[in-house]
Amino acid sequence: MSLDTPAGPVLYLSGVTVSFDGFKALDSLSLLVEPGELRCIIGPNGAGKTTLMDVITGRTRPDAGDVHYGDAHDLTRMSEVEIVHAGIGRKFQKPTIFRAHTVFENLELALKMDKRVFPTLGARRTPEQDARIDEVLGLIGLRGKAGTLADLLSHGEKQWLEIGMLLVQEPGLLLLDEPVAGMSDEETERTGELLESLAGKHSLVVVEHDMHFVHSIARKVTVLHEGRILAEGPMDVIREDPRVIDVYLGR
Amino acid sequence: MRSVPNAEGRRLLILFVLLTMVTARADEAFPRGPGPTSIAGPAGQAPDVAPPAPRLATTLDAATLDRLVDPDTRDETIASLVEATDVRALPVLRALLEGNLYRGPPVFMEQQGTLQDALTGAPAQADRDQLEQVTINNRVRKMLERAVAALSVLEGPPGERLAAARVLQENPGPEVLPAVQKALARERDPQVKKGLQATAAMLALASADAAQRLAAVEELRKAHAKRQLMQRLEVERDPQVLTALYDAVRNVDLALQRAATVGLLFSGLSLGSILLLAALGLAITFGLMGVINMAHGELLMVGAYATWLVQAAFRGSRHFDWYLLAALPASFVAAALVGALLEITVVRKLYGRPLETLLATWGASLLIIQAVRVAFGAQNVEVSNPGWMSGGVTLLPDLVLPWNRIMILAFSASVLFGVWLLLRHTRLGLLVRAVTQDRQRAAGLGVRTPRVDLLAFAIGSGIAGLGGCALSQIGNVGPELGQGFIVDSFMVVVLGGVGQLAGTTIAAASLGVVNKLLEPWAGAVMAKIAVLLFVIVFIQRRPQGLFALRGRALEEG
Amino acid sequence: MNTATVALTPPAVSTPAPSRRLYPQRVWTVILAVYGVLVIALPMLHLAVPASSPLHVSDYTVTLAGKILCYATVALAMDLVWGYTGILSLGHGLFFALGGYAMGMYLMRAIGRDGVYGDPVLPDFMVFLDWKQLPWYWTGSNHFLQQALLVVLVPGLLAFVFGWFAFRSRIRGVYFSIITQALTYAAMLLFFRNQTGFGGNNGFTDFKRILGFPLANPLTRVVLLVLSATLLLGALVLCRALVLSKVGRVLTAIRDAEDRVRFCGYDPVSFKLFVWTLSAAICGIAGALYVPQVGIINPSEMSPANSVEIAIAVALGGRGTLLGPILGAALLHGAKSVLTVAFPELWLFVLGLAFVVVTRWLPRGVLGLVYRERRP
Amino acid sequence: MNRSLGLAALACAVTLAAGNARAEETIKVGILHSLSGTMAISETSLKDTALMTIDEINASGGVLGRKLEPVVVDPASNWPLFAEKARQLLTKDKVAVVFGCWTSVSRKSVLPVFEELNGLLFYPVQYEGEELSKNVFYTGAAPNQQAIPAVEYLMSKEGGGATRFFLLGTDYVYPRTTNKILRAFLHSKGVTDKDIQEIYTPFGHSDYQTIVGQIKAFGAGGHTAVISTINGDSNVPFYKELGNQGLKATDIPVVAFSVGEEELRGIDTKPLVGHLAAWNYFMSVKNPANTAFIKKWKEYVKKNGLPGGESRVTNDPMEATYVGMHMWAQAVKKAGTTKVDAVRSAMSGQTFAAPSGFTLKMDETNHHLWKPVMIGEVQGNGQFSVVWKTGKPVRAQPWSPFIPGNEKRAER
Repeated sequence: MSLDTPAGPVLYLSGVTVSFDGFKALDSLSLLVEPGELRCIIGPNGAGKTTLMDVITGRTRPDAGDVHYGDAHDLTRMSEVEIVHAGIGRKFQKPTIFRAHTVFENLELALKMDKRVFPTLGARRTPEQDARIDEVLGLIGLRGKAGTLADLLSHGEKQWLEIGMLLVQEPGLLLLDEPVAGMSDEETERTGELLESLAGKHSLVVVEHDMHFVHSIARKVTVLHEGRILAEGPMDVIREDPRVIDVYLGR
Repeated sequence: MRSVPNAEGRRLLILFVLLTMVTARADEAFPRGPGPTSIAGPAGQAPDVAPPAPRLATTLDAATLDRLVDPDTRDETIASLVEATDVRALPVLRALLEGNLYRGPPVFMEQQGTLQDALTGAPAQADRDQLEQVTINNRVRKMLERAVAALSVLEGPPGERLAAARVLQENPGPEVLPAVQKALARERDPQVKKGLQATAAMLALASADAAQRLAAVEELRKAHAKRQLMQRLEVERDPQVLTALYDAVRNVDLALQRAATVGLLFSGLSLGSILLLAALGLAITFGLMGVINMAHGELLMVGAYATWLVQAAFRGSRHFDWYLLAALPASFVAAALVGALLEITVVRKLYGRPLETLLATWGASLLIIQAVRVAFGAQNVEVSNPGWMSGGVTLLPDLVLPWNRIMILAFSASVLFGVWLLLRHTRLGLLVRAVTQDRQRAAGLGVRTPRVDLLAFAIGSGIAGLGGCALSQIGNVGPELGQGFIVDSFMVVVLGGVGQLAGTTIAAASLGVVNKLLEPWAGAVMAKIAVLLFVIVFIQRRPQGLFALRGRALEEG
Repeated sequence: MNTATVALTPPAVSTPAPSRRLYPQRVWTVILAVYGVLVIALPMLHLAVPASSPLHVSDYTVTLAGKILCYATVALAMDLVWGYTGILSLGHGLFFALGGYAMGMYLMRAIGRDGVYGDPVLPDFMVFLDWKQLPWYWTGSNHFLQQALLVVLVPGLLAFVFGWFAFRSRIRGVYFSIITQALTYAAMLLFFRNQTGFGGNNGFTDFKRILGFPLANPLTRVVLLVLSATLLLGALVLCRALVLSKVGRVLTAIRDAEDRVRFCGYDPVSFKLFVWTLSAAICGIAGALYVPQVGIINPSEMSPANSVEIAIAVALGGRGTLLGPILGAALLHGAKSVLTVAFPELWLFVLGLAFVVVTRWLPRGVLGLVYRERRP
Repeated sequence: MNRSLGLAALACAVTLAAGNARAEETIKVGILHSLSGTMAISETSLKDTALMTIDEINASGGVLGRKLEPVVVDPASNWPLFAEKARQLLTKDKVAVVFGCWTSVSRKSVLPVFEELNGLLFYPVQYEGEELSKNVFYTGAAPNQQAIPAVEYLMSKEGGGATRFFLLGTDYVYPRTTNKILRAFLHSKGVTDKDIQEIYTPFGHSDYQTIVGQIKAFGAGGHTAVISTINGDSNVPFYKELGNQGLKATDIPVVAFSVGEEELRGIDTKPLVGHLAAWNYFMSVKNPANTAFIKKWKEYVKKNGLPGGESRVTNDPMEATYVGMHMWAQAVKKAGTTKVDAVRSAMSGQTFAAPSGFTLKMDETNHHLWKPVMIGEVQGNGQFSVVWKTGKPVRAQPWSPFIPGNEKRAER
């Protein structure tokens, strides 16, 4: 449970604009994410989904607009690492894990702790941390594979491991970019359950193409189009929205 | 000889003008040389307007020839032959100038490899080992060039007559005046006449008549002949002429400055064009395909050696001047083959492992270097510029743009254009770009990626070969040729932005110019260091290079 | 049960803490055996056994061994940044040379009046360049301790500054390699200049003594050899401990997925900077021991070719193994010494071929053939 | 590491084996010239000359009834390797003498080794002087045997009476020292600093556009000569630029101290006719000794199928190697042993009728050869025609009197 998510929105974007060489990836976009909410963001390619993630995680600086995490953190002024420590975790589209390390070590490296060079040199694991790792191993169902090289995991397992690496950081907000891409139906289902179980404890923002999946988990959906918010609301409402159908669902 | 204080200046002038007539025993007290060969008129007065003593005028005969080949009497003999304006002496003088004259008796001279009697011109037989060549030194060579020119204004086609007149302007001497006057009198061709008049005017720089001197100054100013003006400045007394001289010198200096700046820019661009040629191949192999080919320099070297071999094949043929045209395809093919071999044996297995490629190709470069060394020797081999590429165009007396550099500029431009066409407007180019941008998808679309890789790499290497062919025209051709370029060419490609032809071009040009602009005041070494540091810092600022578009940061694995 | 097993088993397999054995017993025995031969057997055979005896080890062998040990140390330091952190430096020769120059400055001053011009203060090359006094950066160079400090500081500092800029602007992979190459190349040109004040092309030579001990003396030579061997052993232990520590795992993680490391909350820049600077410092020390043994340091040590050779040595032995690069350096330079005599005309073929073959068919290097460590 | 030891051992094994083989009946001669790397360009032909001379000496019965056995190693233009190889030749192969080195830095690198092990090195290249080791015999020219006569010639009437000098060199010790000596010499002749310009370029510098421009500008002052100490490899681009920018020898002559027949092989010399070089030997000099020397060389090249074939030439350092080796052989004969100290004392005063057409003498005290000085003008065929030469060999001054502090320096 993250500490710095008091009442009021966890994530607050307003008038965020990002343009690359003239082309506007985000166009005065505003977005609110409530504590514990599970928000899905959908939209066609180039709608600006990944750019949105980049802005939140500090990888891309917006040309204009505010980005706040809780009310303590102005994300536009923070480095990527600082943002992580503030409690925002991000999972990439392509599973990125440390293939030369075991599952256990992957989680251990992700553990929430002082991560500067010299503290790391002398770092020892506390029993609490071992317990935490074990708990997450359970959550992502990899307990049996703690000692396996991450490289040898299946695609789905890698996705879960990555999510697990976010969880051990005890983030307040999780950004998940296509978490079920390339998963079998069964894996997809389990992922859905995992995410729903996380919602409430953490706030989640899920970018997804798989409408079926989105429908299965979504409460509130935001539709991005050409860097602007086209529609926002419960999945059922969104599905009926003609503009949405026009630009997205229709195809 | 000491550097000359002013008092002795006028002596020096005369000495300079008369150098040719003064025998080895010349006595400083008589600046006009020893009596018999001297010319009437007091020092400082214009020896060149005073008619030379007729008794001196010698025509070509056996005795003259003997005096001509005897070092002690050679100088005066040459001078007197010129004053006699005896054009029959021309072949002999030329032979002497070109080292084709042999001490007899009788005196022989060599014309197109056949010996003949220097006097009669009749073919002669002699044991070459016994023949002693008449050697000359720079001083005599200068005098002979003047002499030959002086006689050439009298005959031969107009072009040559004019050229001869020009030579006399840069290399004046009193003894040539009769020849010039004689030529002026009979010259019909208006252009040549103008040239001769200018020459005559310049020769009058030391004349007693201030008006003539003014005219001379004017002519010299037009010809930017700073050296002669300066020398006159040391001895001139007449205030009017003096001011004219000062103006002229200032005027010339301005012109020379302009020339210098233009020259600087040119040399910058020229260096840039060379960098470009060295880097273009790399722009494909590294820039597009991402192969760090440490043997790139050696591909340049292979191209250069191919050029040398072609040249060797052309030796002696009358088409020799055009060997380069044959060398171009040869160097391209040679380098392309080596490149292809490299791709098949090494690079192919290492795609996607750039750092391993780097090491393997480095090893390959060692192999190539040593192979060449064993095959052709460690020494440099001679690649001579064809006639149409040696020498240069004189824009101003102090600004000569060498032909080989102009050609290379043009050549690199055309190669660049060719590469652009290839990549943008051919099916192969399309495939190459497709494969290099998204290997899997291209393969998915049924592109035979290995073949495309091979072709692309071979072509990149071939272009490096072309570069080597060009490099052979300005520098060494030796086994180590490539080593000198590897760092530079990588700099260019990286600075330009990987996969950006335009970037590569601009990077090359700017590196060249910057380097050249720095060189005069920073010195060659510091200029190069500065450029390297500049590149390093620049890449810090723009890791993508000059031309890469700022794009959404992609996920790196 | 389950919880327990998970919590306990992984450390056993995957994370031997640095405090525990760095290597299995048998590996240790090999390492210590070699070390013993180098610091006991060789010196004995050199000093005690008369030159006439076939057992005698000549000073040539001693200096050669010492030289190779220095190269091996550099290769080790290189493996730390390349093998484990995935940063290929083509400029490590520069750090090596800088350490060498720092030591060389002291050795030049230590010549004292025995130089050709017998100037008590100025080294010979300054005398004939008509320099009247030492340039400021030579002040105190006659103090061994100061120079010994510079041996570490100069390369370290340069590496730190350069790395700070490069890593911060996220230059990686090939780009980094190429600008490191440019850096060492620029440095080489700079040191070639006589005006720079480091002896230009001739560099430093004609050393007489170190700390008062004559260099042309078997005992001094042996001491230097022992020092080199000890340095290598020390560096090996240090690096091994580092790569087995959690920092080591972070480094490997950076190599495999730098972004994930960043989104785990580590700042890759500082970790890279740490290992990069450490590696440079080790190179500096190696260079400092190298110079008195070969008796010359000059700018050609900074030539790009030398730096590439370091990388080659690492690849040859097998990168990411620490022991491999040591082996690689030994093979590479040992081969050089043998082949340049055995086949003066052809040895480059052998060498070049070796590089191609190794990188092409032995991705794990020579060590990969004999000894296989599970990770990384 | 353990491998390293194995290799070191192997190294010993190999070299020892080579060493012991027929060690009794042969005298070992070390040849220490770079066969790879940047200096291979110049040094390989010296290696060949040395081997040729050894064949010649062996053909005439060897020395002390024993054949000479060459030990060729490749220091690969790598200065530390030079020192290592020198040590190896002296301690492992136990060679009686070493012929080698080209660059000053390589000589400086091996010098301590030769002095420590009391070996004998014959150094065949013209150099900057300022050195005198009892373990080295210098068969190349000292500055006063090359540079100063050349400048005197340029200042003479025949040489064009130069009054302004452009000193151009590669930035290393030989050019710097030579130019320093020349500047002092020019001062002594009344030439002021404003009439001297000194410019250096880095090693392997290949773009001389700017420099040639500067030369022209400087030359506008009249009576200018360029004194080039540009290092071998940079000469081709320099002269090509010179030729193409139309800088004629009759206007501004360039006299070079490092350009010989070998370097000119890389250039089309027609535009360069009249530029000068100062050496102690030219291939073009006509005398029986030289004719024989060239003939031997051509035969050797053909017999061993050396690259270049017919186009191979002889040059000054080759002659110096040839002379040096013969003198050493004579000294050994005189001393009746190959012991270094004996040979050293036997060397002093040795004479040899050299291809240069003079009988050269090894100075009794200073380990340098007495050499004639010749000035040659470049011909269209890549050869030089001698336009001036000293009447008799000149004694070397390794410590130039033009360098302050040297005058009182005692020669060992």
